[in-house]
Formats: sequence, C-alpha cells, structure tokens
Amino acid sequence: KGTVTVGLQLEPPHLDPTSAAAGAIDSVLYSNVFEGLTRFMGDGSVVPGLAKSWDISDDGTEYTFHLQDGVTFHDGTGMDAEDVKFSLDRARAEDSTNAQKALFAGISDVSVVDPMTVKVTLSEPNGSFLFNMAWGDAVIVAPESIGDIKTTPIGTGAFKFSGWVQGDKIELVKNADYWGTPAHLDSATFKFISDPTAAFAAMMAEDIDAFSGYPAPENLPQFDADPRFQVLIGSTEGETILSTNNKQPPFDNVKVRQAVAHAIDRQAIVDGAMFGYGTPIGTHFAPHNPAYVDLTGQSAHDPDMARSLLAEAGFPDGFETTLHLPPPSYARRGGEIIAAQLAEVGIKAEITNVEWAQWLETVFRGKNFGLTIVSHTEPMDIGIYARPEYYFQYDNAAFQQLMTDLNGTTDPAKRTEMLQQAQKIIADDYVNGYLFQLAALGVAKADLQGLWVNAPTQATDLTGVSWAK
Amino acid sequence: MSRNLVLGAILSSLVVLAAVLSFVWTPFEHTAMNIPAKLQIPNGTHWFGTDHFGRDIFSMIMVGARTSIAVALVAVGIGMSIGIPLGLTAAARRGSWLDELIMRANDLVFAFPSLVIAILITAVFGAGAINAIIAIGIFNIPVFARITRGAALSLWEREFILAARVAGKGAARISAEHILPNVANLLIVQGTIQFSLGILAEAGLSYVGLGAQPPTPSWGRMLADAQTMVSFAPHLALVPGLAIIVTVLGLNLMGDGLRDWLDPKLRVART
Amino acid sequence: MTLLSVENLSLSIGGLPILRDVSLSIGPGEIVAVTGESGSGKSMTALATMRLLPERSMTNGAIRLGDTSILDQSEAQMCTLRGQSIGMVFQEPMTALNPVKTIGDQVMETILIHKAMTPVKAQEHARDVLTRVGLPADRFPLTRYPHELSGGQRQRVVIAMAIALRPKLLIADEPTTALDVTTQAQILDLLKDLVTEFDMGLLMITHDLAVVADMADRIVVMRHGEVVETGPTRQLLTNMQHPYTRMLFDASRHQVALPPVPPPVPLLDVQHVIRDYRLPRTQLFTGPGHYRAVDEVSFTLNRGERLGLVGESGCGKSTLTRALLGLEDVQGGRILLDGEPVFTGHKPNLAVRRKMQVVFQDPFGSFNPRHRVDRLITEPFHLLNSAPAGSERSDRIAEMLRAVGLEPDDANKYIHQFSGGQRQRIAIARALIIRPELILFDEAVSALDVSVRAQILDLLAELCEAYNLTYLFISHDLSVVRTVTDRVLVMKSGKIVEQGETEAVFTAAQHPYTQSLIAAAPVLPDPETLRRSLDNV
Amino acid sequence: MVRYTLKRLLSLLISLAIASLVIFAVVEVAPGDPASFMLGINAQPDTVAALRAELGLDMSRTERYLVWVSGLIQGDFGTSYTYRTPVAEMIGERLWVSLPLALYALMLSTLIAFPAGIYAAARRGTAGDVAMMGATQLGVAIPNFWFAMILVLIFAINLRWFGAGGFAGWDDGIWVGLHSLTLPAIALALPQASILARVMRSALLDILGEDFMRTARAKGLTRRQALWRHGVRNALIPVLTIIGLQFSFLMAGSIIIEQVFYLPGLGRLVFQAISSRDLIVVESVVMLLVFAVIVVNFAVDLAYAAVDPRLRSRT
Ligand SMILES: Nc1ncnc2c1ncn2[C@@H]1O[C@H](COP(=O)(O)OP(=O)(O)OP(=O)(O)O)[C@@H](O)[C@H]1O
Ligand SMILES: Nc1ncnc2c1ncn2[C@@H]1O[C@H](COP(=O)(O)OP(=O)(O)OP(=O)(O)O)[C@@H](O)[C@H]1O
Ligand SMILES: [Mg+2]
Ligand SMILES: [Mg+2]
Repeated sequence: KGTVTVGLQLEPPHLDPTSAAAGAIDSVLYSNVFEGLTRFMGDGSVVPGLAKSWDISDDGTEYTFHLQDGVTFHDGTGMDAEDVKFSLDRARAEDSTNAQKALFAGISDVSVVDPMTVKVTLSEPNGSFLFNMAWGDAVIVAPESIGDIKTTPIGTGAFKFSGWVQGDKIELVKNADYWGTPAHLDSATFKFISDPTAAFAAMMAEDIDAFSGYPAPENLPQFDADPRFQVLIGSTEGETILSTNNKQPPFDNVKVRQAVAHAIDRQAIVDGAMFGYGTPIGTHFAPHNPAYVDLTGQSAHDPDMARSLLAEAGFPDGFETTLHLPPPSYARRGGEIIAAQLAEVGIKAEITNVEWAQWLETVFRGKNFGLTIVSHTEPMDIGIYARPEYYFQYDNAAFQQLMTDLNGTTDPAKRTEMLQQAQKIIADDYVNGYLFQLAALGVAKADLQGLWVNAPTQATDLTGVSWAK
Repeated sequence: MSRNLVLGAILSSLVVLAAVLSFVWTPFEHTAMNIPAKLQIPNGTHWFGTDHFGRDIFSMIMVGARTSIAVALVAVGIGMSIGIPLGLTAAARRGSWLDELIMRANDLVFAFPSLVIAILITAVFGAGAINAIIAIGIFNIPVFARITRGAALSLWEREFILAARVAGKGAARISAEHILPNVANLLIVQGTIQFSLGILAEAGLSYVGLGAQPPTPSWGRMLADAQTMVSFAPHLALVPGLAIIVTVLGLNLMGDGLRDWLDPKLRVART
Repeated sequence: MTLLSVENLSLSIGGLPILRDVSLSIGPGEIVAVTGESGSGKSMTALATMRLLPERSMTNGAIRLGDTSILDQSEAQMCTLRGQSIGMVFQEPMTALNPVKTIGDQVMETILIHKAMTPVKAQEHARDVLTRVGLPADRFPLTRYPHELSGGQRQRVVIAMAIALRPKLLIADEPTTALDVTTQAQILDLLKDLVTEFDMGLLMITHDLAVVADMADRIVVMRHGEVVETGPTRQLLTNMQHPYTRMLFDASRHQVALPPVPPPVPLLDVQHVIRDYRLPRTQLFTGPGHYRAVDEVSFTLNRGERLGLVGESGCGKSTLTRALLGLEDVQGGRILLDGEPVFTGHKPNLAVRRKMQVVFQDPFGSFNPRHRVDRLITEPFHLLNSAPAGSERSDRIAEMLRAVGLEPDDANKYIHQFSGGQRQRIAIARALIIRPELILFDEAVSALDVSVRAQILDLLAELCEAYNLTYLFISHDLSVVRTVTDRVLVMKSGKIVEQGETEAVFTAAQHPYTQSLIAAAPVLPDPETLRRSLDNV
Repeated sequence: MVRYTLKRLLSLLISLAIASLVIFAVVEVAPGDPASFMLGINAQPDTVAALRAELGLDMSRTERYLVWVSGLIQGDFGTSYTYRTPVAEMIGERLWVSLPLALYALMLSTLIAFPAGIYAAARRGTAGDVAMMGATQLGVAIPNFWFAMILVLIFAINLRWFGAGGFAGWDDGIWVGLHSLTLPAIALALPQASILARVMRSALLDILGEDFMRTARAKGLTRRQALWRHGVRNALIPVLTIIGLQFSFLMAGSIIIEQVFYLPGLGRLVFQAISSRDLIVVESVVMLLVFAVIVVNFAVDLAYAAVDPRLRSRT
C-alpha cells in the first residue's frame, strides 16, 4: 500500500504557511510540501534543511547558509539563494502578513553571496535564530508561485500538493524529483474531521489510517485495546494554563493568585478533562526540556490553604469572576472542573464558552477577562512573560531583564540556569495557574510506521512514514 | 379523553414534576464532581450512573428538565405574545397594507434559515440560555401569527362576528372578545407543538454548544458531552436522549389529544 | 314488477336507532319521493340502499334490487352494482365533484371502473351523456374543471356521472336544494325526462313538498326514522291520513296575518346606491376590475312597513344588507335612516346603527359558541350610551326571551343546547333587545324546517303586533316573502327590476324576470282543487 | 398574470433587500475580527492592520455593505477572507454536497411518508394505523443528531456497511457519492418522514370526509380506489406545503448532521465561517439560503397550480 489517509481536526483556511497563524496549515504542509533552511525533527531537535550547512560569525550576527544542491520547486524551477532572500525579505517587509513576524525582527539584511550561498545579518546576536528558521512560518517559497500560494502551494518538499476539496480533504502526491531521501508513500490524503465523535467513528470504521492530534482522549484506551490500531502518546510544546488577568482585581493580588493555584487539583483535571493524558506542570515550561524544573509542589492542591490565603487577601467569602473557555476540549472540560474546584474555596467563576475569534477579541486583545484556559503551543515561549502588554499582563522588571540577558547569552549552561531562574520567578509570582503539558495524542493503524510521536511543532511529517510488510 | 391525551399528559407531567422537584431535592448535588467515580453505569447509588466528571446523571437530568422547560416555555411565550397580536391585527385589517406588511415580514422571518440565525445570534451575543430563548422565540413569532391570522380570517366571515359589528363593536374589541377565545384551542394545540419543538431546538443548540452554559445542566449538552463516549459508556447518551424523546413525545401526544378533545368537529366519526 | 323494494329496514349507528321498519318500493319509470323533516332518516335510507352507511352501522330487514338482495352482497359485489345498477346524485353540487379532475374524467370514470367500454368509446359516451344532460360539447368540453361551472351545471355533471351506465335505479338526495328556483326547475325537468327516456326508477329525497307534489308518482313521508304514510301522490295529497303529514303540508302553505300598514312616513331612504367589489387585476396596464354587486338601487321603506326583497343567489341581497347596516361604505348614492347617513367619513354612524338590527340566515354560525345566551342577546347594548345593568338588564333579557317564546331560564345556557328554530328565536331576541326601528332579516328562515319556519313566521306576525316592527325581509323563497311582506322588491344582478305591493307583484308580475321566477317556483296545489280534479278523472 | 408575477417579484426584491440589510447588520456586530483570527496570538498589530487593509476590512461599514450588495447583484459574492477564494466558487462546491443530500433526504422521506400516511389513513383506527402513528410520534420526538449517532454506531462502526462520514465525491460515479450520503440522508429523513406521514394521513382523512369521495364510492369505486384516485391528489396540497418547508430546512438545517458526518456541505461552511469570522461567507451563504427559500416557496406555489386547477385560473 503506497497511500495513507490521515485525519486532522482542523482544516487550513488557505495553504500559505507564511501568512497565517493557523497551525492547520503546518499540519498538512510542514516538511511534506514546504521546507525551510533548517527543520525540526520528531524529537524537537533542529537539523539542516534546505541549508546543508552554515557558518556563524564570531560575534554571532552573521549567518552564512550553504544551500543544498539540485533542489527544485514542484513547478520545476530551481531553488537558489534568490528564493531564500525573497522569502526572508517578504516575511519581514513592512506590509508582511506573516503571523510570526517577530521571528524575523532581528534580521537587518539578507544578501545573496552566490546562487548557492546566502548571508543573513542580524542586528544583534540571537541564540535561537536557527531554531526560528525551522518554523513553518519561515519556509522558503518562490517568487514565481507566490501569487497562487494560498490555493496552489509550490514548495520543495518530498510531496507535491495535488488537490483540495474544501471542507473535506487535501491530497498530496510523491515528488519524484525530491532532492533528499524520497518519501515511501506514493500519495497521502488529509481528511478534516472536526467533530471528535466523527473522528472516532472514522477511525473505527477504518475510513482513515491515522489521526494526528486526536481530539478525544477518552477513546484512546479503546484503540489501544484494539489490535487493529496503535496509539501514539507523546509530548507537545503546549503548556496548558489557567491564564489570569494580573491587572484585574482581585487577581492583581499575588495572594489571590496563590489561592487559586492551591485551589486547583491538577491530577483531577488531567484525569477528568484529558482522561489521564498530560503531565502536570508547576511553571510555564515543557517538562521534556532539559532545563525544566518541577515546581508542582509549590502549588499543590490544598483547598484549606487556598481559603486561608483568600481570607488573608481580604476575601473570606470568596469573590466572583469570569472564566472564558475557548473551544478545545481541554479548555471546555478543564474549565468545568476548575470552576467546580474554585467554587469549593468560594470563588464563583462564571463560565462563558467562546469561539476563538471571540476569545482573541475579548480576552486576548481586549484583556476583558478574569480567568481563561488556553494551551500555549509555541515552543520555548516563556518570553511572553516579559511582555507586560501581553494579555495576562504580567509586569515584572526583573523578569524582563532576565529575558533580555538570556537573548544575548549563547553559552548553553548559562542559558539553562537562566531559564530555570525564569521558571521559578513566574511560579513564585503565581502569574497563572499552571495545569499540564498537553500530550500529543495520535492513533494509527497498527502497521503504519514512521509517524511523529511528539509534536515539537504542529506538523504531520509523512516523509518517513511507511506501511510495514 | 383520548388515550393520546392521557399518555401525553402523564409523560409531560412526569418531566414537569422532575423539574419542579429538582428545586427542592435531587439525589446528589448536580454540579458535584467526583472524578475517581466517573463513568459508572446505572446502579443503586447513581440510578442513571455518573458522567465523565463523576456527576450524578439522574440529578443532572432532573435539573436539565428545568432548563429545557424554561427555555422552551419562554420561547413559546415570546412567539405567542408577539405573534398572536400580529395575527389578530392582520386578520382584523385583512386586505390592507398593514396585513400585507405583517404577512410579508412573517414570510421573511420564515425564509431565514433558523438554525443558522440561532448560531449567528449566539455568536453575536454569546452562547447562553437567554440567547437560545431569543433565537428560538423569534422563529415562533411567524408560526403563531400565521396560524392566528388563518383561523381569525375564517372567523371574521362568520355571522356572529357580523352580529358583533352590527352591535357597534370595533375591530380590537371583536378580536379580543370573539376571535381570540375562538382561536384559543388552536393556539393551545400549536403551543404544545411549538413547545416540543422548542425543547428539540434547545437540545440542538446546546448540542453544538450554544445553549445553556455549564454548570447549568442541559440535556443537549449532556448529549454532546457524551458523544465520544457512546462506544464505551452508552448510558451517557441514552439517558438524556431518552429524556428528550419522552418529553417531546409526551408533549406531541398531548397536543394531538388536546386537539381531538378541544375540537369536537374532529371527533365526529366520518363516513 | 318492482325495481327496488325496501322491507322493514331498520338501522342503528353505534347502537343508536336511526331507522325503524322502513318499507317502500319503486317500479321502473316511477318517481318515488321521500319527504320529511330534517333528521327524519331520508338520507340514511338512501345510503342504506347504496350500502354506503357510516361506520358502525347495523342494518336489519331487506333491500332488494330486482332479484338481488342488497344487504347480502359482498362489498366487491356492491362495487359492481354501484354506478352500474344504481346511480346516486347528492345534494351539494359544489362539493360533490373532485376539484382536481376534469369533468370528462369524472364522467368517464363511472364507465371505466365497470369496464363497460374501451377508453376511447368511454370518452365518446361521456361526451354524449354530458350533452344529454344539457352540457353541449361546444361550450362544455370534457377538459373543463368543476370550478369553471356554475352550481346548476355542476349538478348536471353529477347527474351525468350517475346515469352514464343507465342504471335501473337512480337515487337523488336533495338534488336541487342548493340551487336557485329557475335552475331547480331545469334540473327537475331533466330528471323527469331521464326517467321516462331510460325507464329508470327514481328515488328522490326532498323536504320541499311543492317539489314532491310536482314530481312524484308516489310519496313516502318519514318522521323520526319511520315511514308514517305512503301512497300515490294525488291520493295522498287529497286524503292525508297521518296528522304529521297534514301538519307538514299545512306548515308549507302557512300564511300569517300581518297587522295593517300605518300611513307612509319614510324611515329608510336609499338612493342610487352602488356597491363595487374590487377584483384582482387581470392585466398589467388596465386598472383593477370592479364587480358591481349593487347597482343604482333606490327605494324607500316607511315606518311600520314590511318590505320584501327577492332574487336569486348572488344577485346582491346580502351585499345590500351590509351596506344598509353601514358595515361597508358604498361607492355611490346615499343611505339615510331617519334622515341621517348610516356611514359617515370612514366609519359607521353608531347613532344610526342603534336604530337598526339584523337577523342572519345561519342559526348555527350567528352566535359565538363560547358565550351564554344572556351575553349573546345583550351584545347590542354596546350601542347604547347607558346600557341597562343589574336587574334592569335581567328583566330585559327575560322579557325578550319570553317575547320570542323561550324561558327566562334559558339565559344561562350555551347556544349548542338549542335547536335551529330556537336559535333563530334567540337571534330575533338579540335584534329586538334595543328596540330598533328597523330590523333586517337576511334569509332568516331559509335554513329551517317547514314546521319550524311556520312557527317563526307566526312569531314575526305576533311581534309586529306587539312591537310595531318595521323590517326588510330578504329571501329567495317566494312563498315566504309573499306572506310576511306588504311590499316587495325584485332584484336581479344588483338591480331592482320591479317593486310594488306584494300581492300585486305576485299575481301580475310586470318584469319578465319576475315572471320567470314565479313560474319556476313549484307551488303546492290547493287540496280542494286537487280533489276536484281527481274526482273528474 | 404578468402583473401578479411582477408584483410578486417586486415584493421578493424588497424582501431580499431587507434580508441583506438584516444579515449584514447581524453579522457585522459579531465580536471578533477575521484578520486577527487568522494571524493568531503572536501577530503584531501592524501585521493585523496590513491584513485588514488587504482584505478590505478598513473600509467603513456602509462602503462594505454597498460593495457587497452591488457585487451580489452582479452575481459576485466576493472573496472569502480566510480561504481567499471566490465565495461563489466555495458555495458552488458545497452545493454539490448539500443539494444532493437535501434531495436525497427529501426523496427518502417522501418515499417513506407517502405509503405510510396513505396506509394509515386507509386503515384508520386499526392496529396498523395506531402502530404507524405511534412510530411517527417517536420519529418526530427523536432528535436527528442523536439518531445520527446511533446510525453511525450501528451501521458504520459495528456493521461497517457505510463509511462513518465524509463525502466520497461524485468523481467515482453517482453510486459512490450516494452511498456516502446514505446515513446522513436517513438521519435527516426520519423526522421529516414522520411529519410528512402525519400530514399525509390527516389531509387524507379530511379528504375522506368530502362529498366527492362519497360520489366516487357511489360510482362503484372501492374504498381503496377512491382513496388513490380522488384522495391522494387532493391531499397533496397540504403535503406540498410541508415538503416545501422541509426542503428549505434541509438546505440550511442540516448543519448539525453535516457536523456529525463531517460532510463538506453548506451548513458546515457557515458554521466554520461564523467561528472564523469569515463574515462575507456568512453573509453570502445566508443570503443564498434566504433566496433559496423564497424561490422554493415560489416553486411550491407553482406546484400547487399543477395539482389544483382552481389555482391555475386564478390570476
Ligand atoms: N354518521 C352518523 N353517525 C351517527 N348518526 C348519524 C350519522 N349521520 C346521520 N346520523 C343521524 O341519523 C339521523 C337521520 O339522518 P339523515 O341524514 O338520514 O336525515 P335526513 O332526513 O336526510 O335529514 P336532512 O333533511 O337534514 O338531510 C339523524 O338523527 C342524524 O343525527
Ligand atoms: N368580498 C367580495 N368580493 C368580491 N365579490 C363579492 C364579495 N362578496 C360578494 N361578492 C359578489 O357579489 C355578488 C352579490 O353577493 P351577495 O352575497 O350580496 O349575494 P346574495 O344575493 O346575498 O346571494 P345569496 O342568496 O347566495 O346569499 C355575488 O356575485 C358575489 O359573488
Ligand atoms: Mg339528508
Ligand atoms: Mg346572501
């Protein structure tokens, strides 16, 4: 069998990974169709992509990338340094609509050395530049095909885009002229099934061969018990947190935030909302990262302590607040449980279910909320705590300084130490309620191999996938 | 009284009883979670089992009846209190521009895809019971306006109305004194039917997450929550599903029974 | 030889006895009329013969058609008899035809269902039959739909369907009750001709004794599900044995004596009244069409006078009534009551309305079924500035109920607890309660049985004495108008074509329309003259 | 007739104009911005502004309304904010699912309802009638999404006769497409069929009491012949009204069913568009649905005339 049908929960709005935040675009196209200078591997490491190697100047501000030979776009045109320059310049331009424009903010110049060599100059050293270039938003696109990229994506990957039935599926076929190790599969279909029940049914009925980012953890034991299927449990970069509006009273009082943290029973949430899948966290950091420190004990479930903290803060009878819940089930279910747990210590959280668009408007941009639950899926994103205007509005000058210093530091040991310090600061300040690290849940036919287990970025990399036997 | 009416009344009053009783007593606190005790099948302690948070389903069903009834009742109330006067006015001014305007407006509301509008309304004003009520209620207006007008039009042709006009009574007075009481039966029957449709609509809206918000239990949301667990905990979907079916069935049977009972014309055996 | 014989037929529906020991017979070419008051079981007898009785019916006795015993036939056998051996015509031509099928199809169906002919021949035959009943091919192609025909024409189609296979027996249940007198005369003639032509037996059901006397060879009088008297027409008419039969015939000829007319003082003055109905536009650039229902009508009604208005269905009688009541505006002319217009500006003149009341035709539809009698009859109090209340009100109610021959206790009943005749009395009480100067009777006795009608007419005469009534009596029934009015207007297509003293108009009509109307109306022969003519034979 | 048609057409246009205003107004006040939705939480304000400009969202509401409406008049539905494809194209594609599904469901419901209703009417009061009416009561009471869940459980997961959802497309032949629409069509058809059967039965019972049915019997037709030849066609008028209503409902009301079976239909398109604030898609689809309902009503009126000659001659 040379083909595979993969279920995904969300359908991409369009197919240009460089001009939308939708993870769904990367889920389909990352590494399969589009490639960047560097790329993520399934274990989260960053390896060479279209750049086979690079030289970094001593001051860390000049990156000279040596491109792979013989790379062609799917439309037959060759990929060279001009395309790289075009892609990077386009992303950082004034009128760019790149959703992660910040990734490119440090670039001061991109110049073509020769057709196979590009030099990128940064305004200041950036320890995570190569990491940044592995993002789906930094893939290399060609000027010739940019006009239609939203409907006909032309990349350099091992698969070519072959068709899209909107609302239903996207089809890819093997790229025979691929520069690297060719794909095992001849073709692949991504089917979009947003409804968890439908996902279960489709999987069970074997309408699809695999489901990446399976939305209903409660069904996994059934798949596990069924010899037809295998269940893939890994980690994501998603810290699921009870985001707290640090500027809105009474959450501007650290005691109150601490009370909230102690009111929460993480294990109950992981069990109740995620049916046991997920790793409890005590700070905003991914547990699989070597720099992670386990701080969960600092905010252990202790309702009595929560109540006394509330009393100390001047709320012996608790208070009322709002809890905005976006659509994913971790938020909706987790929210119900948290509301019940908060109610036990006297905090009455009124649940409002919102859609993403509304969440962005009222919570994220309007900052008009008390509490909300959301999973921050960007890798290594502790830096958001250094942005006082960020929606949870945490403003700590010491932390901000720490982050600035971190950016200028390249020594790995130093960096680890600083990162751990950062984790502790935000845990001590109880900025948000830290719940759990989102698990990467996948289901596949038993004889399908080579799928990513972890999800270092949103991607369904099929280049290494094949059928056993 | 027909079999339908009796059976329908029994089923409906069962549901109403559960709803009323829930104010003073439920076997468990309906919001109380007990996650280790989740997904129990029906047993002696939890008569209908527990849900994925370990809440007692029987208690949730009881309180959910409250939500369903309240939403449907108020929605029908909105439909009636606006629709009936509109229908009476249109009939009283039959053939005039006002009649035309009212009926056209009705057609227009009818032409809107109700579910889409309901979703829009909740998108605009936020999900919640109140907005579900408004969304369902708006689409009840033309139903009652039409049925009132239709019945009233034929009444206006009747001689007893002519007699009232000869007695010098104005249109408003005749509508209130003669027309309304004579269309009341029809409206009661339609009311029960709309009521049952309202319950279904509420369930549908809650099912897509636009109805009453947690922790207020709602049968539709219970169904939605249960969806993915049907294959290993079927009672989660069966119980609220049956609750909806029983209620709607009861109301429809009652509507049918009422129609036969209130309208002796239909009871006469036909050759 | 008898064609149909019904012997000791008893019928009960759901345990309730309807017919008891009904016996009658019909020979070929004979017309037998079954008559009697409403509910006496006439229709049930006919339906029993067709075996089309309602569910839960139980029959006893015997019905024989020639040699076949109808009651012993299976349903399948009955289906071959119906339409082939027995045809039936029902009362309501408006609803007896399927509105969505052409008349040709419906007539052909009788033929085809019995597989009597090939479809092509059936079509030809249907054409012939329709022509025979007076619907010639050039004006009435087979492709016409029922709604494109008038009532009389529809009744002809129904007759064509019934006689298409030349059944031996034709049953007609009130075939002309819903029709105008002139149309009625034509249909009756057609039936008579068909009987002679086809040598059919005709079982004709009618409550109209004048029709009975005119048509039938033999008469069967029924009452409460029993045959009370039967015999050849002339013999029965001249020598009625049963008191019920006699009562029936007396009531049909009932005459009342009205008090004399006071000297003329005009009360109602109608001048050149025009009433147009707007019709839906048919063409784009022409204005909306109008239908003139009342056309330049002028007359005066004097105080204490009883004026009649006759005319065929649809000639504009009710429309005129509504205009007189000021319920609708008129498009031309003026209507003055006591010198004041009934309609001013855009609304009725209530001061004038107070002086006028009306009694409608339908004893069932003219009362709100949800109100009690006291509330029903006091509804006109609404017109008074100070309506009587308390004991004054109950006194008035009692007085009125007594005046119309009911009991004061009846005030607490609902309308469904009264018979048709009683309801009409209540309607009169309602009209009288505010002592109006003018009462309009729109077909006030048309829906009533003859005996009840006689009582109501008596009541009218009494009330004329007691209350000095002035009224306009509208009816299509000439004999009734003749006895309760002093003067009469004859209306045709919205126009008054003739008016004058009632007796004068009836004895020497001037206008051809009046003449045809009077000629078409069947009259009950005077028993004396009949007896004499019988003696002469 | 021409005048009547013109008058109707005019009132239709006015209705559509009002509908467009209402839709636009409702959709526009919905909180949420398509641009920020698309760019997600890390987007910088200038990026969002750039995208808003690109999408034409920086125009005033009045301007946007006028652009939209004048586009509609020329048959141009605009370009989707999120998908960046012409809305007309998207709708066209979705119609290839929604329309066949609606027709399929309608056909099923008619095929079930007609015989059931006629059977019950013909055998009024018998055990068969009571059973049939009991079944329809149940059919009306069962929420269709619940029924859909059960169908999937039985026929897709356990028996595996049908796929659990999704739409196979028409490329592999009409049967493949229909096969994939069968379960959704059944789920949609069940309550509709129940309602229709009840309407059919009661309309027929009304007709059975009519004089012309007695006339038909008097001609020698058996009870059943009379029912079929004279009853059914007359009963079609109320039944047609319901069929018209149901069709409109099926076009738009299958959102939930499309969700359960992940069908790429119109309903799901609006649903997605609402959640991603793809306003122009929402507006255009709703407008189209309103238009469809009005047209269907018109068609039903025409169908009345085909059934009932009395209406044909009326102008
Ligand atoms: N379907 C029925 N079920 C029970 N009783 C009935 C039914 N139809 C008629 N009757 C009763 O049978 C009796 C005879 O009715 P029938 O119709 O024969 O009267 P009729 O002499 O034809 O009266 P009319 O002149 O009003 O037509 C009446 O008392 C009536 O109430
Ligand atoms: N609302 C209306 N619109 C149009 N035409 C009407 C309307 N009402 C009555 N007509 C027509 O006006 C004419 C007179 O009607 P009207 O009711 O006055 O007749 P009528 O003499 O009382 O008849 P009947 O004896 O049947 O009661 C009829 O041809 C009728 O069709
Ligand atoms: Mg009769
Ligand atoms: Mg009249």
